[in-house]
Amino acid sequence: MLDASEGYVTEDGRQIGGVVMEMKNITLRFGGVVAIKDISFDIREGEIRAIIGPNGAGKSSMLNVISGFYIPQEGEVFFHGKKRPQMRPYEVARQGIARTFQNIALFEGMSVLDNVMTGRLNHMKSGLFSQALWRGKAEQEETENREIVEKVIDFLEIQHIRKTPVSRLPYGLKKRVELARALAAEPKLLLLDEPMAGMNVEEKEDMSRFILDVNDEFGTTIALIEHDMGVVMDLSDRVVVMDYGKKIGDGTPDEVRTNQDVIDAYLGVSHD
Amino acid sequence: MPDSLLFGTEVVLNGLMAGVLYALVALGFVLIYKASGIFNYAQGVMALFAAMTLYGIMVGQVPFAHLINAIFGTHIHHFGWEVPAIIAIVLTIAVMVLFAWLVQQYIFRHLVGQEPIILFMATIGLAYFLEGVADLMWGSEIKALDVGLPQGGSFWIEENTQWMGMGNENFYGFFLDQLDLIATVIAAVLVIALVAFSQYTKQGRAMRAVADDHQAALSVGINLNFIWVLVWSVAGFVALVAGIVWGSKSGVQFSLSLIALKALPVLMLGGFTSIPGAIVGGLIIGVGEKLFEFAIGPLVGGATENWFAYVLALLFLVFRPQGLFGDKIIERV
Amino acid sequence: DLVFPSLSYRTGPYAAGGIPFADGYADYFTMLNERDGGIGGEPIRLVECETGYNTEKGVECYESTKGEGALVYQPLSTGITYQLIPKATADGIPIHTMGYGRTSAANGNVFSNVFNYPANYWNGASGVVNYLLESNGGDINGKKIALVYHNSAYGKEPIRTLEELSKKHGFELKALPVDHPGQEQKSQWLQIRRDRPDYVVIWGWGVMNQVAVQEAANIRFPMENFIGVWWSGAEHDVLSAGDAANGYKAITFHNVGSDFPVFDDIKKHVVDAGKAAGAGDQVGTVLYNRGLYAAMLAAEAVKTAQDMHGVTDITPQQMRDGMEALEITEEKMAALGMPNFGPSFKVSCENHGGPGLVGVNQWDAASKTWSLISDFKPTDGEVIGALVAEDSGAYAAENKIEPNC
Amino acid sequence: MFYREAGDFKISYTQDNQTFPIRFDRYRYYAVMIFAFAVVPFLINDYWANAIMLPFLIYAIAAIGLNILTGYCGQVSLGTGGFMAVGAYACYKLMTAFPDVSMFIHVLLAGGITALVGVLFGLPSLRIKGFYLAVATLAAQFFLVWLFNRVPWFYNYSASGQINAPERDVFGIIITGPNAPAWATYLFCLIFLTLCALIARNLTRGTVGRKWMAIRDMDIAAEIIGVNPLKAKMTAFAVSSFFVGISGALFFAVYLGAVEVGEVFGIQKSFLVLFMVIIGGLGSIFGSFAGAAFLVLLPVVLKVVGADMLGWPTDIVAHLQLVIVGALIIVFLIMEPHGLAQLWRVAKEKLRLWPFPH
Amino acid sequence: MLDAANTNDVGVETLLEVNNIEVIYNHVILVLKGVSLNVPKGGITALLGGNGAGKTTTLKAISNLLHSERGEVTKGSVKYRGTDVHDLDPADLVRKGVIQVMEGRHCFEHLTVEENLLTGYYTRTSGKAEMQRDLELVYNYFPRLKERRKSLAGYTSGGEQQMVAIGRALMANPETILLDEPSMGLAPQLVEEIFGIVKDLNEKEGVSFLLAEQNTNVALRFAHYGYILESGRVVMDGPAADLRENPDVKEFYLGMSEEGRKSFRDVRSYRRRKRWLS
Ligand SMILES: Nc1ncnc2c1ncn2[C@@H]1O[C@H](COP(=O)(O)OP(=O)(O)OP(=O)(O)O)[C@@H](O)[C@H]1O
Ligand SMILES: Nc1ncnc2c1ncn2[C@@H]1O[C@H](COP(=O)(O)OP(=O)(O)OP(=O)(O)O)[C@@H](O)[C@H]1O
Ligand SMILES: CC(C)C[C@H](N)C(=O)O
Ligand SMILES: [Mg+2]
Ligand SMILES: [Mg+2]
Repeated sequence: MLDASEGYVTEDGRQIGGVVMEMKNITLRFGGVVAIKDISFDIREGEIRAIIGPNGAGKSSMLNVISGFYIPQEGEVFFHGKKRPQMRPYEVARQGIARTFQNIALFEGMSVLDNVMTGRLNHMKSGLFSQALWRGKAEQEETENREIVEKVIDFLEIQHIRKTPVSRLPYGLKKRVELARALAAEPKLLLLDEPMAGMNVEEKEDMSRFILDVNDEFGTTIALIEHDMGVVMDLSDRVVVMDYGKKIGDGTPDEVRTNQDVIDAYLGVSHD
Repeated sequence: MPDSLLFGTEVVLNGLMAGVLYALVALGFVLIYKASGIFNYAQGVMALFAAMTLYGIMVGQVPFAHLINAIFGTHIHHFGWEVPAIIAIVLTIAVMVLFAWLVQQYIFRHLVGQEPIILFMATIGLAYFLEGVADLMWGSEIKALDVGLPQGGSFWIEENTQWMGMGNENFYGFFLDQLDLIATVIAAVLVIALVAFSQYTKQGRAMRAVADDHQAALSVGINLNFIWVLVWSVAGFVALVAGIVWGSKSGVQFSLSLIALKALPVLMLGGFTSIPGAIVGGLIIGVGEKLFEFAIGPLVGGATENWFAYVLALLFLVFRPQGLFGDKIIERV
Repeated sequence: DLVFPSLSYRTGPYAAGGIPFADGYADYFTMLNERDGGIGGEPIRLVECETGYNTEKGVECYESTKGEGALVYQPLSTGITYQLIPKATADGIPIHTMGYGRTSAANGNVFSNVFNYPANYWNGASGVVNYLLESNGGDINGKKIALVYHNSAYGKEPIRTLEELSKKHGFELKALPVDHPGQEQKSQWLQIRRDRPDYVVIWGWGVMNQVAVQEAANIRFPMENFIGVWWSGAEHDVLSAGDAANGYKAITFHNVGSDFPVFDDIKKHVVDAGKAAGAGDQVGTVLYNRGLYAAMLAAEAVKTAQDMHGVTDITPQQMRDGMEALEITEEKMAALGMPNFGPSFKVSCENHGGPGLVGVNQWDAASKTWSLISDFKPTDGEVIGALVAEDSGAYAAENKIEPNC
Repeated sequence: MFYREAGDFKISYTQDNQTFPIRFDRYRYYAVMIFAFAVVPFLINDYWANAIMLPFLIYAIAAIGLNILTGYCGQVSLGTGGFMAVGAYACYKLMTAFPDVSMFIHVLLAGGITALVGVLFGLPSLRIKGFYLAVATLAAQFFLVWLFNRVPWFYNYSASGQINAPERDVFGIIITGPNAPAWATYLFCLIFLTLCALIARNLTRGTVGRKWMAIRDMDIAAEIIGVNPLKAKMTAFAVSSFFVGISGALFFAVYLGAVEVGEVFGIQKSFLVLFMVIIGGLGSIFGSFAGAAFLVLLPVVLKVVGADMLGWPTDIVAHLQLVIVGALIIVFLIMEPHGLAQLWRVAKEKLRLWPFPH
Repeated sequence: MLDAANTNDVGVETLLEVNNIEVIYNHVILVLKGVSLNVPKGGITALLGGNGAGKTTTLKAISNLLHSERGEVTKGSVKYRGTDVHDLDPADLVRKGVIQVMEGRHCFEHLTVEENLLTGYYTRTSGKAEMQRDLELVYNYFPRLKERRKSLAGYTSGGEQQMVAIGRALMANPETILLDEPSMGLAPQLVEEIFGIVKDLNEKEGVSFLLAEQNTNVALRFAHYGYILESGRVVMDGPAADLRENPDVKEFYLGMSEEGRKSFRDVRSYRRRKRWLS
């Protein structure tokens, strides 16, 4: 099922497409620390791909490699089948890859609305002059994009804090705003770094719902790092397991759950 | 040796000395920055204030005499006694400690956890305030400060280096200012002491912790007030040293506070957080600007020192954004 | 009443020079008020305004005082002077920039409201050269002269004159700029030490002076061959260098010391009466005397104006006329208790610059006094005249000014 | 209570995007504009124009400029004085080279030239950050001042190196030189300030502004979500310098009339404008106005009270002035670190809730 | 509301007593609207509640860290061992034995991992040997930290930083620890481990804990007593065992329904459900 090159069908019947992003033999070092050691895996169109592993395993670093923030010493990244040349992170973002961060990276000095609007930067093209005068294209574009953003805001139920400066928000809402910002970009590939850390079950349920809906409604491909095994096992289609920078497992949640290496390194006891 | 080489050497030597003088001022900045992330704009004014206080105590001036006279119509100026330099220095140190305590008690205690730019702004307010107080307290006329440091070129060095000219008539031996030589010794002692303090003591470690995260420092029980009074006192002492050295050169008056501007490129080059950086930065800047003025200055009309120091520092920064020895700028997401 | 604004600076980097001047300027007027009840019976009102040597504050001071009927401005700053020249001219108020400001304002034909008698910078530059000629038996061909100057409009003023004069007398000129504030002059003085010029001339102000004297002493440059402009020749400029400064010279256009009868009056009516503008400790210093001198010239101009127009409460316009008709004679000065305090001269419509006589002072470190070692002597009118004509002509053309006389 | 927004509904996003979405604010704004444009010119005299209004208007432009760079884009700059000098000298060269062209054009062009220079000196900001950048911009400050002092071409070879503004006009109304009427200079500067404020407002509420703020708040994250840091920073430098250049040109040509570069555009100027921005409030256009007004007015007020009303010696007043300004800065920061603008915002919030405390 | 002290089944003595406190941020934002709670000596007390309920604020109010965030306790009192600690310096409170592990790690980025840990020792005066011993103890708890001891804390991974923050607090040898979301961002087995450590310290050393947690499941498993906070008010409290059995808590905080744990996939509606207060 997994190696069908044209994709596969999930248990709940979603059609998963071809490979969107492929990491080949990635190695990343920081001085003496080897954060990622010769890892390869792929992400397929429309799937929810989880990356798990103990703390310091290199998961966040892997996302950073995907977004172009870290440049691996070895290995190649293929996007839509083409080898990706070295790119600045903002160029990667323009290709339709959006993400959230483990240590919330919102723009603290701006309102929620403005934060989410920044997600649409790559869809807005009006020039400096038109904006300076606020006539014609600039104004129209602002309104159009505002509508899209408002949809996202509605979707994530953060209307009531639209105009609040994000610095005043509690942690959990910040995470949601961050997701909103990423969604506003209408990405093809969405990278989520521990989106549910610091949430209680109810909030995790909400968040899961959002993620699933995004995946369902827009067909967005999602890569997800998460420590809550319940969430990972329930949501993801395939899971990569990392430990000390190495890949120790890759497969469906069920395969991974029963993988002895994974149990030893990460799960401790087998989770259900 | 050919003239240009001899003179070039002399320029380099004097550049090193000038660098030490800059470093003396820069040290004060580094200390406070390291301990609190505060870019202390008032450091120059502190040097001025310390030197004025020292002078005032030495000659027995009545503080705020002018103000008192204006309000009460009296005519007091001096107590009529003089205080020996050593005792005056000790008293001035006490004043600087008191100053440190006041600054902490009335300003920075209330600004814990604010962004760097806000803290910077507060030091600007402090600079204004202190400048006004210093003038009100001791008057704004020039004061000739003499704590007994020797001045003028060193004959000894001059005579003993004359042979290097190998009969060159134009060469009179190297010129080195005695005051600068003394400043070098003082600076070396200060740097060694301060490095030892910050790197190897508990208070030093606490100081660096505070600089990183005020809240977290509080949460592990570091007494911010104490740390800050401590560093501001030390910075006040460093300011006094700088004030004495510079004040002996040019008299104690307002412009003394502007020496801070000479310290900034030094800081930038050495790194805001590094004590040895202040010295190394000072030396590089001192030599660099003097050499440039010597070699290129005449071609472009001179007076290049002010900007060249900054441009030099800028060039270094492009390659090392945190300065030569500054703490790494941590970029993670 | 007669309103004299005093745009003084008792704070900031140049306070050390600003204080004594402002004290002298104020004390003289206070003395007139106390002793004579003003000038011609009209009381004097001195309006002091702090500029901090800062042009913007200078503008504020000008605007806030001009409405009070200010008779004449004496801003003690070349920067502020440049600022005020067009404004005051438009407002019909005279400016007196004694030994500073825009040199070419000596041409009254162009600068109707600006006066810089009794001497200006170019007189100063020429005075220095004349003095050197004199002490070298009239020949300074091939001598090397270094000019250490404040890198500003003020410091650049003498350069052109000195260049002209170097062509004429065959000396070699080397100009070394020092940036504000002038705390660091190592490079300049090392260069002087290398070049060994025969003379060093300094055009400084503020801390730059002290440092220069100190550095000159450090490299053991012979003080006799070190000459300052009149703004580099006050007590505080040399005191901090101690004995090493002995023999340093500076040019001047007025006398020094407190050996004049007028000081008795000042002491009696002002200092002892507790009415001194400052702490009263500046009386008789070089810059105090200069302020005093400026006040005296202003008061005399008022008297002239009062005589001309037959009113005591004169207007700024009348003050201007008075200044233009001012005549200072030996007798007048003697009567004021200031015999031989300055040169005698006469202002005219064309010449607002006075006679341009320059004397030389020398510092005696032991007694801590300045003393006049060369009398007030004329300067090179030929060279200066041409330069004045050229510069003022350019200004007139640029601003479309019709000849005034 | 006193400050209402209830009942003020917005039915479109365009409305919600207005500069003053609350009706009360909007009316107040119109009232201020009418007063400034239609009433003040009839009241103003030389003193008010030259000692208070002109410096206020011009500093407000500079403060808006610097606020864009520092408050919105987070790049602390101490080169403002140098950039103002560029504006002033550009204006001077243009005025003397093309005497018949309208002053309006000259000032705009001076702003444009400054924008170019600003971009050039902004380049290091790609690598250098925070206070390091602040100090690095001093290189621009000192170098530019040195350059204008050194190269006689810039000051048309005048003997002293000073530049003087000759008489120039706009539509026949004299704007520069000693004969310019107070109301004309005032209006001229006011027009520029209004334009600058509007442009700044438009830019900061749109994409460009959001890019700047993103860079300010977290540059790495901004880059990862798609902001090109080079472009964002350079536009900030350009726009900021454009405003600063305009203010420099006005400062020289309209306000002072004669300028000596080291004195007028020295480092003190850079600091002064920065103080205005911080005291007023980083990242707030209103704050730029407030900061400029505060630092222009306060010394004048203190002087009037101390020297003119109480008759104290000027030096004591000047020293006390330093003490008071310094103390006020500190007190303000302790009360409200985010400047007068934030103080104003909190006041509004309190008014809205009045008479209830929360 | 119930008087918590009465229902307390673990401790005899009440260490920390929070009495009806009100907290306002920025002079206008009222966040805590009268919160009271007790931490008994030797107990583990959990503070639960959703995002923005005010858990962090409560902890900061206790440890006096609000000041630097422009927050203010405007009403009520905080007592430690019967004495008012309301206007004590945070440092003095640490000396009294109360230390807080802040939410979001807050490591000293430019200090190495080891130096970070040593700052925790700041208030103690018992000499180098003991310091070394305690350091080893912490390394025993978190072997990962030992490997990274020489790295700058700023470069370590999220979980490693969390370990540093907890280890640092342990170095102060506290009597009471205020733990703000210790499990956030930690791998499951590490969460277990950390709670194991908490339990260990509690049982062996008698350290008392006040624990703000989102992870209700684990928290209630280890705590003795729990408070549930909603929008700045305590809406429910009781012994942990009782809370675990409460059907509302079960549904909203433990994600369990009658049939046991639901799959996250099966949660169909994410509209906000019933709240006690709002
Ligand atoms: N910029 C960097 N410089 C040095 N070391 C780094 C850097 N970024 C990451 N590391 C190291 O690489 C390792 C992997 O870090 P990473 O953040 O990817 O872990 P992680 O799997 O996301 O862990 P966690 O679950 O705790 O977030 C860690 O040991 C970390 O210290
Ligand atoms: N510095 C602040 N300024 C203004 N409001 C704040 C500030 N800090 C927190 N708040 C507000 O206080 C409320 C409580 O926040 P708090 O951080 O205490 O919640 P929490 O229960 O810890 O939530 P989480 O589980 O998400 O951390 C939130 O609504 C938040 O918006
Ligand atoms: C006026 C004098 C005191 C000299 C001063 N430096 C000036 O500006 O010209
Ligand atoms: Mg991670
Ligand atoms: Mg919290």
